[in-house]
Amino acid sequence: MDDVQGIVVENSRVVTGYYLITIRLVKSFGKVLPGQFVMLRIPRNTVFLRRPFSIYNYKTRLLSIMYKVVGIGTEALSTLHRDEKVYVLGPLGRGFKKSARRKAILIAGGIGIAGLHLLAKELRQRAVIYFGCESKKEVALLYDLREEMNIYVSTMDGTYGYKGTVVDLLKNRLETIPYNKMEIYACGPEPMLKALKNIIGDIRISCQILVEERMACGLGLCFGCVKKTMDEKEPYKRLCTEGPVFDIWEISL
Amino acid sequence: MDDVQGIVVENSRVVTGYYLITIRLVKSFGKVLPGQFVMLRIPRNTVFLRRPFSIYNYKTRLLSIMYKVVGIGTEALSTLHRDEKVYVLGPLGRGFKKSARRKAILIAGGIGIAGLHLLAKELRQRAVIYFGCESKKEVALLYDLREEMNIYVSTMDGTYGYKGTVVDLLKNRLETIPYNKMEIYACGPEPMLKALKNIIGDIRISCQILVEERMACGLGLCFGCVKKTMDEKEPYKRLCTEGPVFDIWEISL
Amino acid sequence: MYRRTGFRHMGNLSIKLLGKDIKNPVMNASGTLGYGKEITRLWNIETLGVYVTKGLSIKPHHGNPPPRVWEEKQGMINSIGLQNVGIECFFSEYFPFFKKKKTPVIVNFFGFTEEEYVACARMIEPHPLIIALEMNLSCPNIKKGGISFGKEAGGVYDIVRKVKAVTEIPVIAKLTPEVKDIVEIARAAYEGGADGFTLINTMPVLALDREKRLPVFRGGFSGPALKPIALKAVYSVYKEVPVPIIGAGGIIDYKDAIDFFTAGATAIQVGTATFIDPYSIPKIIQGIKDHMKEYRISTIEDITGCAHE
Amino acid sequence: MYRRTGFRHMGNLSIKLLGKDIKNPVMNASGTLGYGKEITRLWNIETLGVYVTKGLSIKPHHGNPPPRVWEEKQGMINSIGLQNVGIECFFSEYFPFFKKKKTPVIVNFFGFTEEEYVACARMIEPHPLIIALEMNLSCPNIKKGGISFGKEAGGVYDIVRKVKAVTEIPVIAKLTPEVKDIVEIARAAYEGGADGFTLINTMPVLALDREKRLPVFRGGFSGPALKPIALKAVYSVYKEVPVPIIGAGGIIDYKDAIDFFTAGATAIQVGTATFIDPYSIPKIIQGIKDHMKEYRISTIEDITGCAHE
Ligand SMILES: Cc1cc2nc3c(=O)[nH]c(=O)nc-3n(C[C@H](O)[C@H](O)[C@H](O)COP(=O)(O)OP(=O)(O)OC[C@H]3O[C@@H](n4cnc5c(N)ncnc54)[C@H](O)[C@@H]3O)c2cc1C
Ligand SMILES: Cc1cc2nc3c(=O)[nH]c(=O)nc-3n(C[C@H](O)[C@H](O)[C@H](O)COP(=O)(O)OP(=O)(O)OC[C@H]3O[C@@H](n4cnc5c(N)ncnc54)[C@H](O)[C@@H]3O)c2cc1C
Ligand SMILES: Cc1cc2nc3c(=O)[nH]c(=O)nc-3n(C[C@H](O)[C@H](O)[C@H](O)COP(=O)(O)O)c2cc1C
Ligand SMILES: Cc1cc2nc3c(=O)[nH]c(=O)nc-3n(C[C@H](O)[C@H](O)[C@H](O)COP(=O)(O)O)c2cc1C
Ligand code: FES
Ligand code: FES
Repeated sequence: MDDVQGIVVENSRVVTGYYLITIRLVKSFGKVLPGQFVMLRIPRNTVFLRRPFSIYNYKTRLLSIMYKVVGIGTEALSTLHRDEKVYVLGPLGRGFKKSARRKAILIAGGIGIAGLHLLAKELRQRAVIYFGCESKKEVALLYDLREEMNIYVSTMDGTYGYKGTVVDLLKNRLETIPYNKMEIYACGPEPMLKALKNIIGDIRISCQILVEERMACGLGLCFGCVKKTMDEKEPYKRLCTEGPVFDIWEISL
Repeated sequence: MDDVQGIVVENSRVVTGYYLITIRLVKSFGKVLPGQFVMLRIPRNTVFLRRPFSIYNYKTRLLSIMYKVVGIGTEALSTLHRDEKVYVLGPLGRGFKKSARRKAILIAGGIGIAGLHLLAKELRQRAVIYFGCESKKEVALLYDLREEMNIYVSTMDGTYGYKGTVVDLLKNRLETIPYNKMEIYACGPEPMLKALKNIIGDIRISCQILVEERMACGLGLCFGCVKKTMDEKEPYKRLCTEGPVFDIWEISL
Repeated sequence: MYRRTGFRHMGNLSIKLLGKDIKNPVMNASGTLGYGKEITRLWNIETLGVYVTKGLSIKPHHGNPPPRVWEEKQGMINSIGLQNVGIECFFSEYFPFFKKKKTPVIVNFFGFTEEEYVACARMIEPHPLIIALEMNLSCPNIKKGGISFGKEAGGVYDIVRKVKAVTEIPVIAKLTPEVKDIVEIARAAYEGGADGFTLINTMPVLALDREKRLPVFRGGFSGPALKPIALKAVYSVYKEVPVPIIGAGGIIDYKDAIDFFTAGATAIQVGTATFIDPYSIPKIIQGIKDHMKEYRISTIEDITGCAHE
Repeated sequence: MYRRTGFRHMGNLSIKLLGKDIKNPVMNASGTLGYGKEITRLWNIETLGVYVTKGLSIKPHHGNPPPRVWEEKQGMINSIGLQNVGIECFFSEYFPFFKKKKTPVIVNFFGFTEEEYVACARMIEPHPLIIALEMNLSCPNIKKGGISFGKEAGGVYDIVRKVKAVTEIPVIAKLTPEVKDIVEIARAAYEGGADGFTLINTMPVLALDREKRLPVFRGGFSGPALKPIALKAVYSVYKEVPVPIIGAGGIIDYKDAIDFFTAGATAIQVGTATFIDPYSIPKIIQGIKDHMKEYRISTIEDITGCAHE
């Protein structure tokens, strides 16, 4: 793991407010696990701290990140041109633990899909995606996954697929799912994860979630990125080192 | 006078350590006087305050500045590319006062030539330039003036022209100069201006100097840019509003 | 974070400050807008809610030798040394301009002894356009070994009380951040009779020159780097003293201004930002107005201190 | 600015600190390099002159709920809340690593009462690798209404004296910048027996969230914005107390480090910079070395405090 210089190859809009950036690293990352992230130093001194982003894709020194513009850092990121230099610290954190045989349900809320993309690419036909978003336009975030996998979509405004939250959609279909042979991987806003925890409360299904928190170092140095756990002995765990992937029962949502 | 947006048209090296930048302003400056300056906002957040630079040339919305790399701001400036945006506040300060008939001696030390260039272009054959620098390579700073005017050069290392300071060169030739019909305009490091003041101490010759000091606003707002004057009633005058051009006898050097 | 407001007109910028109606809550910070006229090459002085004078003293003051300004990351250090033309000259030469432009003025002043502060306050005649006297309490007290007046609660109480005794004009205490507990100082000033506060002045700091021009540069630190310290001062003092606070320190855009209002400021001052962008003040005024419309806020008062709720 | 040096070997980074030879003057700042092992994915722990522990307490401490970090311009605010595993666990689980790597350690510790500080100091056994105990005096004293220990000269004198009485390990006082006059506090600590100082800790500040996630975020401000304040503290204390000073606050590159040495620091600590560039510490060490060679400086001692001459 290293702080690697990279050159922007492409930085294009997926749909209003969402971008996909591809960076060519001057040095290989080595092995990358789905769910791992990088700390990106955004050039031009617009923001002080680095920003964490899931590894959307990684292949032979080509790293990509899918991101949503939510504040000054992601705003600045969206204006980077081809050939600009960035620094990428990674791969960081613990990724998803995959079992070799079981089938998987991937649940993504909005830009949460960025955290599951690499996993989806690896699991392929073994997985099905439940994707929830605000409106039809964000369905574009599914990108190359649309051709490759089984996907169920929900939108809050009903403009595409099921009308409602993705967890409601899953709940409606829960009977049809042989969950003893399945595991769940989820990434999305906290209310989504909370709702998910509620509906799977009764059934014994393994569920890993990728969570977010503000970070400073990404390396376990500052203890700035903790999540509240269910463990009274260790009520706060560092997301960047003990996470960002946790068992859903480990975290207090 | 306004804070005008500009687009970098060219930013090229004149000789190692010295650059000439040309900026196309989106709005006209109006009338510019030789000796006036601009406060340049250097993009990319590398430096906090604006930086003052003499107007090297100005014509129909094309502004140019010749600068020497001396610190972080000028260093950052030297890396600007074509088409980058800058903000230029100007034209600022009082320029040189020209008399209609008299002949002029322009004395420049190193990058001081940047402050006299516009004046030289206006005076043309009415002026002669004394230019001092470290070594032969900096003679390149004379640029387009070399073809147009009478120029005497001194270098400290003797690699070009007279060996020694430009003021020594002038002193040697002082008898040949009919100084009652002349006036002097000078720009350069303080030791040069001090030496100049010494040699012209006895003769009644009008001498205007362009001086430098650190600035914050360039607009007379902060009183940060003062020079010590000879006037006990007003011992500190603002360079950005009462200057940057002063009568040599007005300033305590 | 905002209180709900009714169906009143949104984006009304006017505020009530020390009994006067002021058209908007944005002022320049003392010492950062010259004597007023200089900026009119770029925008009208009437743009300001209130013009705050450069720090004035009984007699003209020459200030410090150059260099007087120093750059830091996201901030600057100044050692202007309080150069000014003196109160008399200000009122004969510069005040008429504000009268002509009907622009309210806060008169910032200082001294090096208690007596000098009192003498300054005496020299300033009440006038409908003079909103307040702003006491710069960061000055060194030469009778106390040069320690700044604003550092000891006892001294602050005394000096404010003495100034209050000689003037009918409201008195605003402008405090230094270099204190143990700014609330304690504010309370003392309030008990001494202060009608309001400006929080904060520059932070005393130091820089070294590796190039030797001046080995040690001492001065006051201002600009964005100061904002979190200033915001804390406003927030902490707001609940403890029942008089208006003017926020200052690192305000660079309208978002910073909104932060100061929600922390408890009735009005704000913009200093260093003007050096970076001379249109900062008009831009901040417009930005506040747009923000108020967007969030359906009818007056600044509606959001003042709302972070405390 | 530099004293002339003879023909000795240039660029010798080693320093003498509290009687020990330390191979270079660069340490991490407490709380910014985890428990030490985390960074070894990037560089060897032996790179450090001294490793400074995360703030430790008698018992494990859970810290504050998230969010714990906040971004400002050229700085950050943290409210980690002193999460740590406790002294016992540190010595059983983490200290052996430093022993193995022969890396000297400064043990940063804190308490919420005087008794807790004393108890901490008692728990820590002398060891050749333990250079000093670093008392974090920014902690709230819960018996005094939560006011930080480091604010009152009297309190500082008492607590340092009590800690000194129970340990043979040298004691370094780490001071908060939120004081009226840091020299006064430093003198009190020195009289209480402090063997050295770390200047400074974070500045207590506050930020507001316009997006409501947490309306008011309180914490300690660190990073480049703090540097001029820290430099002033080092410069001011240097002439007033005859013990070594470790400079900390906003050091981001070797140039900052040189500034601190010339102001009077014997060594420096790097905190927030590591979050921006995790190689800051090795880069600063190399930068100091190169600078010393370029300017023909043989030891750090030769330039320590030279800005005072
Ligand atoms: C492990 C991890 C992986 C992530 N992966 C992705 C990804 O693949 N794509 C993507 O678009 N985003 C991802 N994020 C979130 C991303 O880091 C934030 O959106 C980004 O840092 C915001 O920066 P900003 O400067 O634009 O926002 P700011 O201006 O700093 O803040 C804007 C808003 O975003 C919130 N915010 C800021 N930082 C974070 C954070 N670290 N986590 C959650 N909320 C935050 C703030 O509270 C605020 O409300 C990830 C976060 C983590 C921790
Ligand atoms: C009216 C005026 C006109 C000028 N015209 C030109 C010009 O045409 N071409 C040109 O190359 N330079 C000119 N200068 C000087 C130029 O402003 C400085 O070289 C520049 O600001 C340095 O910025 P920096 O960030 O590179 O240096 P910094 O890193 O800020 O400082 C590097 C060194 O330069 C010195 N310095 C910094 N600012 C100034 C300043 N304003 N005046 C003098 N010394 C300074 C510092 O003391 C330091 O030793 C002019 C200055 C003034 C006041
Ligand atoms: C160049 C300069 C001159 C100043 N002069 C004064 C002054 O005369 N009196 C005063 O009370 N404050 C003075 N100040 C402090 C400012 O009024 C203000 O309190 C401080 O700069 C913080 O605000 P800012 O960060 O917006 O600049 C001065 C500040 C600067 C930068
Ligand atoms: C995340 C974080 C945690 C910190 N924890 C401690 C601590 O436990 N004990 C302590 O004395 N100082 C602590 N500090 C303060 C630093 O040690 C240092 O004094 C301060 O950050 C200034 O240095 P910097 O600007 O280089 O970061 C912490 C700082 C940060 C940013
Ligand atoms: S971000 Fe610093 S410990 Fe996780
Ligand atoms: S630079 Fe501000 S008054 Fe001249």
